[in-house]
Amino acid sequence: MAHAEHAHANYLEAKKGIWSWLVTLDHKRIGVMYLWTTLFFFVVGGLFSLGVRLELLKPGPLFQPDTYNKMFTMHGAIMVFLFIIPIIPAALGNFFLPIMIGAKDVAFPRLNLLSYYIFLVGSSLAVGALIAGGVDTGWTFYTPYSIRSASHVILITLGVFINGFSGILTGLNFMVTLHKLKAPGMTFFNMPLFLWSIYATAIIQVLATPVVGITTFLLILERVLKIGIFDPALGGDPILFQHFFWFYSHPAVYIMILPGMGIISEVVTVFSRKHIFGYKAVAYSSLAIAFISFLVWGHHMFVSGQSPLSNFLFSWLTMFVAVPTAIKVYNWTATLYRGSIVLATPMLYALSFLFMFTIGGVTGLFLAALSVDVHLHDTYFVVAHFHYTMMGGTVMGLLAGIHYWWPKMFGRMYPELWGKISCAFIFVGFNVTFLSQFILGKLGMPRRYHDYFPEYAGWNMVSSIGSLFIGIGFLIMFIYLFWSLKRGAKAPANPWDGKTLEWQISSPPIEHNFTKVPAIPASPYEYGVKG
Amino acid sequence: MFTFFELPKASTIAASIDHLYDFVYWVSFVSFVGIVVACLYFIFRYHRSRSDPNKTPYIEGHHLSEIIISIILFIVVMIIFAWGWIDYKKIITTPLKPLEINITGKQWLWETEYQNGRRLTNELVVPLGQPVKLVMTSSDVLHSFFIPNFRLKQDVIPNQYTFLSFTAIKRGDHPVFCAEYCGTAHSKMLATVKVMEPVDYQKWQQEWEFKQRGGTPLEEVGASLFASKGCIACHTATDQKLVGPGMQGIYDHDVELVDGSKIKVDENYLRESLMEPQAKIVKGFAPVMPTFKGTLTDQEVGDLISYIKSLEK
Amino acid sequence: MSTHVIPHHFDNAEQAYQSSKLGFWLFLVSEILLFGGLFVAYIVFRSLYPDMFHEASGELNRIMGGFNTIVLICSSFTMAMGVNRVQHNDPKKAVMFLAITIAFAAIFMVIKYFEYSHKIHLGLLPAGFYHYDGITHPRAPLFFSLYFVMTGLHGVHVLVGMGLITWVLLRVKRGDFSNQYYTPVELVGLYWHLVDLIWIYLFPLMYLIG
Amino acid sequence: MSDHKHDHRKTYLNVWFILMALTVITVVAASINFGKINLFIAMAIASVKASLVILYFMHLKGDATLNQVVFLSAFGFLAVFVLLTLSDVIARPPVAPVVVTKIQGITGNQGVVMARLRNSTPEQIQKGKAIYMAQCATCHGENADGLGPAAVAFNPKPRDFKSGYWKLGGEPSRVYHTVENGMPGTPMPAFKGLTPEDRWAVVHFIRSFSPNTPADTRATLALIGLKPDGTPQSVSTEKVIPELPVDFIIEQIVKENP
Repeated sequence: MAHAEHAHANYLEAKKGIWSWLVTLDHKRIGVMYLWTTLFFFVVGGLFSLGVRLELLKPGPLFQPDTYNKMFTMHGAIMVFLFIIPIIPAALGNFFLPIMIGAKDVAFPRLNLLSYYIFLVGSSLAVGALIAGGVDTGWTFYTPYSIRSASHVILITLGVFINGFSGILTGLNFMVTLHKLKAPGMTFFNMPLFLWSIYATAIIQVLATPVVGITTFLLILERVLKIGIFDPALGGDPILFQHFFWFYSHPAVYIMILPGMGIISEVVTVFSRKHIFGYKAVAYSSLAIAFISFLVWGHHMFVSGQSPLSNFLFSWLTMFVAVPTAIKVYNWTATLYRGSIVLATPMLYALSFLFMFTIGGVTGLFLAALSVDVHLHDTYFVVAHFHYTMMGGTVMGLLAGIHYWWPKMFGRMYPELWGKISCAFIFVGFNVTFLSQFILGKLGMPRRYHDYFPEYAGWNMVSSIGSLFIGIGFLIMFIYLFWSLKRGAKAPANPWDGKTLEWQISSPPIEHNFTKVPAIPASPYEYGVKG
Repeated sequence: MFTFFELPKASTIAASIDHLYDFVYWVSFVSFVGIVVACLYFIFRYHRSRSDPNKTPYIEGHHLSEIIISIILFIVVMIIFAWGWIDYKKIITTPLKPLEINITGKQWLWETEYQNGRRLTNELVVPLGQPVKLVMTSSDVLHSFFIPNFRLKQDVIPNQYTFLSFTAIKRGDHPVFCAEYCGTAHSKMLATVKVMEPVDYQKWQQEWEFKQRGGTPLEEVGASLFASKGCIACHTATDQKLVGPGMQGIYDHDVELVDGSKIKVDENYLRESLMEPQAKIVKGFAPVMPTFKGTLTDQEVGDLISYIKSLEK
Repeated sequence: MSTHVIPHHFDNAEQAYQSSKLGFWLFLVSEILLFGGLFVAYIVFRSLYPDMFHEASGELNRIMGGFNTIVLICSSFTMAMGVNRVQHNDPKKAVMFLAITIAFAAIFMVIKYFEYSHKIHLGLLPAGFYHYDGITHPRAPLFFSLYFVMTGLHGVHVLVGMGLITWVLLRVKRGDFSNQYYTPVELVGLYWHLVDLIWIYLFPLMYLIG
Repeated sequence: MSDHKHDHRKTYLNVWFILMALTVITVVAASINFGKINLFIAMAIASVKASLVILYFMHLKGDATLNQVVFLSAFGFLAVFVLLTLSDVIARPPVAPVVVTKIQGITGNQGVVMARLRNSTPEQIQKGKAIYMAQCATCHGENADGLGPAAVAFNPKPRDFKSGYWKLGGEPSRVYHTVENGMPGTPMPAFKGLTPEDRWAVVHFIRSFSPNTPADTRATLALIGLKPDGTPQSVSTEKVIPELPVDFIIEQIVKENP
């Protein structure tokens, strides 16, 4: 059967030339294009974060206050809207969803390409805002400052508005593919858990992203037509803007974390050669998280002047999110039990995900408790919390996914030793950077401060040094990944002995994924001796 | 200002917020250590070199343990929620008769305004141990009045009023930050809460009021009020009786009332006679004195009383 | 009658049809959430300033609004008939119905043009540019901000709808569709009914207050 | 194309007719004032019309259950958005600002204070320095050159006192007036909180930097209530009018001893 696959050239060599990439309808090529675009934005956002940490290395101004404000705003906006929301669903999801359910492509290939170009247009507007002089309102664009600010708010909000539609169409595409294009024999309960988390993410994308669309649309109208519904000077209510913004942005943080969780379910099972512990529990908790994520946005606004009744409801509802998250973490840990564990780089990233995401999750409890949040809101405790969940969670999941699927995507193995070294740098650097920020937050250092009291100098220096290590770690990673594209070892079809469908085909896969209808395994994690 | 890990507990609510913080800290620490130790043990015990990859058991899950974990966790988070709500209720319930102060946040400075019209920039002076209620607004964009040593913050919104009440329990200066991003000098928008002994606070206010009145002592103001408010129509500044008793020497002496009981003429009696003159009538006088409630402000009543006190024998 | 070729990754026509329907219903969900945001703003401001809404909505012309509702309902009806005719291999009638739908939509936009120009002339503009002293309530400009944003966005969707129906009409004329393949027509029909659905709620909330 | 055997045109016609009727009803119902429930009637009728359009025109009736669940879930999430936002908007506690009662000094001798403090003295400058550092340095800079830490963000830039340029005039009383009332339209606030002594001290401290310090004129002295020769207005002996109704007293006296 192997030589038949050689007759079909793999998706990278099937068609040559830039034009074949720009108008491709192949979900794998679109996935790869998304991957490089979003990783580019990750580098841009990362440089801004180094700039922010450089400023905070020592008390006393280094950059002008305005430059610093623009740096942390662009760091936030680029990382959120251009990197962490699209990358796992659009890059890895696009590439592997059709293969994992035994389909030839996503339901609407042309719509898939259109989403990529919408994403490009939106992102170029955001980068345009950056080049034109940056935005200094913070990635949350709170009114009335975002209405008064002289920086390029309209450009970036227009970019976010257009990007939103790329998210909606991708989510829509994935939901239809999952419902309608599963290979015969593949059902919702024997498909990989990565697809369950992509499904839950797609639900949130379709239901929440339109609201950020209308929020940014109204903010643009606020600046252009002065409609005044968010502008207190014209009688509007700035807290209403916060409701609009966070109704999207909290589900958006679950758009970020759920795919990361999906990858962890895949990597942990393969590298401990164990069936996942509690398939249904993990699957349903993805859906539960997706649903609860719509009920809790008010915990961002406990001290914003929101009514005590709202604070009561939102604090109470936020506590519910802890349960499905805890089940997932418990099940991943239980999967390791009596397994046969290999500590390859994907597994190292998955375990550091477990380590860091648990810290991220539990620190959420501090911020969900009303009285403690009155002290900790808008301090560095919050910054540390969401970096632990977003970077400790989603980015660790992403790196696990990239290393796990690198052989399948590009037919080349990454260098294992360098993988471990960069993972060590990132792990150590990350914890040094952000554990110290928890303490800064507890001591009351507010967010978005370009200068601080001398008492905070010690921990800030520790944090800045840590951020250097993260930078080095990522530098090493990018170097060896690019190196492996050309000179990495040739990758076998199934380097990790995975049981899911993508390991049944060649690496890199042929253009139409399968030469014949694939044999569907009884469960995606067929490991271990029964009985 | 503070040790490496701990902020001073400078308000009544600070201690209970720290207690909940510690409770959540230890709950998180236990669950975090549990998971990390489990992972490390599993990695060590079941490493590939020690366990055959083809002989791992086919475990599909264990619903009971998941349910137990969920229930335990749900109870713990509900405790955290309830505790947080109870303390939050304390934070937002306005204390009885607080010292009310207006705060206005404007781009990059805080203005405080006391009830006697005294205005300070980037400074808030409050008496120790007495409840204070800040009524806050902003004149341009969102700000947030954040006092880390009190563990309290409250956003400040243009065209709307929000409030923040506290009782300071530690003397000295406590820094105030702006915690809601408000533009270029957001990190320069600092103020200090100066907590003084109540006696010092009174003196600090009275000195200012004294100067604000252009340097005339209270008695003089009382004298001018005594004349301008028409007391001289029935009372004299000497001990000579007119329609009402003479004011000289009346302070701190016993008088006999119509119903025969004897009381001492102290500040409360004087204040009460101004507000409800009919309540206690001295023997030998007609109940003709009109009430001054509404025409005299508290300030003026205080001035009049200090004038009467100054009319010693 | 060019026969429609089923895209390679679908197994059969029914799967392609059902996928398109599900995909489009999901798109309609995102449209509802988009307009839902505006309705939330409306509900919030109406609960904050109820009497202002009574006073300000008096300025709107009920006859024009009512007529517009009738126009949109008729256009929804003719659209449904047009889709039905395509499904029963009757392109001539289908083209007629679709043409009528476009005509109704055009009437709707013309009436909207008159309403808008009348308000702009009076000065009933969004808050920043509002210069009309007929209403005493200080927050009245907010009503007209909401009015212009909601009916404006709805108007844009009507224009997009007109474009889509024209595109589908031309393809029906060219004979692209038959009772075997009519998905685009049905999807454009769904879109048009959604636009009418939103106006069904917009009309009473804006025009029929108090 | 399974479910298109029977003909829908009849149902479309009926649905169209009901929709037209409902529109007329809702317009009529709105013109009658039922008070509070007018809104609910309008919404009920609109929902009936909407569900007719959804079920029959959009064929959600008889469509795949998945499509039905998907479409109706949109309204569920929208309801969550509405209800939780309303839980904030309708339950916000009303907060009123604190009523401030200004202390009125006896105006009479205000002029005396003004006259006394108008000419600069060394200890006034010394006192002014401390007040300047606390209140003014953040914008005007420690060495009065207009380059304080917050100055970066302002345009127009805070005044550089060493430049000798005075926008509203450099006479002592003029500067006093500017400090007291601020410069509307610029970030310079009105420092009303300072007592007259403190304000005069700051004025003299500021002017000690400036090369151009013109003397007071008739106009500037009038600004702070002084006569052209710098002496205070005549000490006001406002007439003392007893506010008690005099006839009331007389009537009481008469009644007591007829």
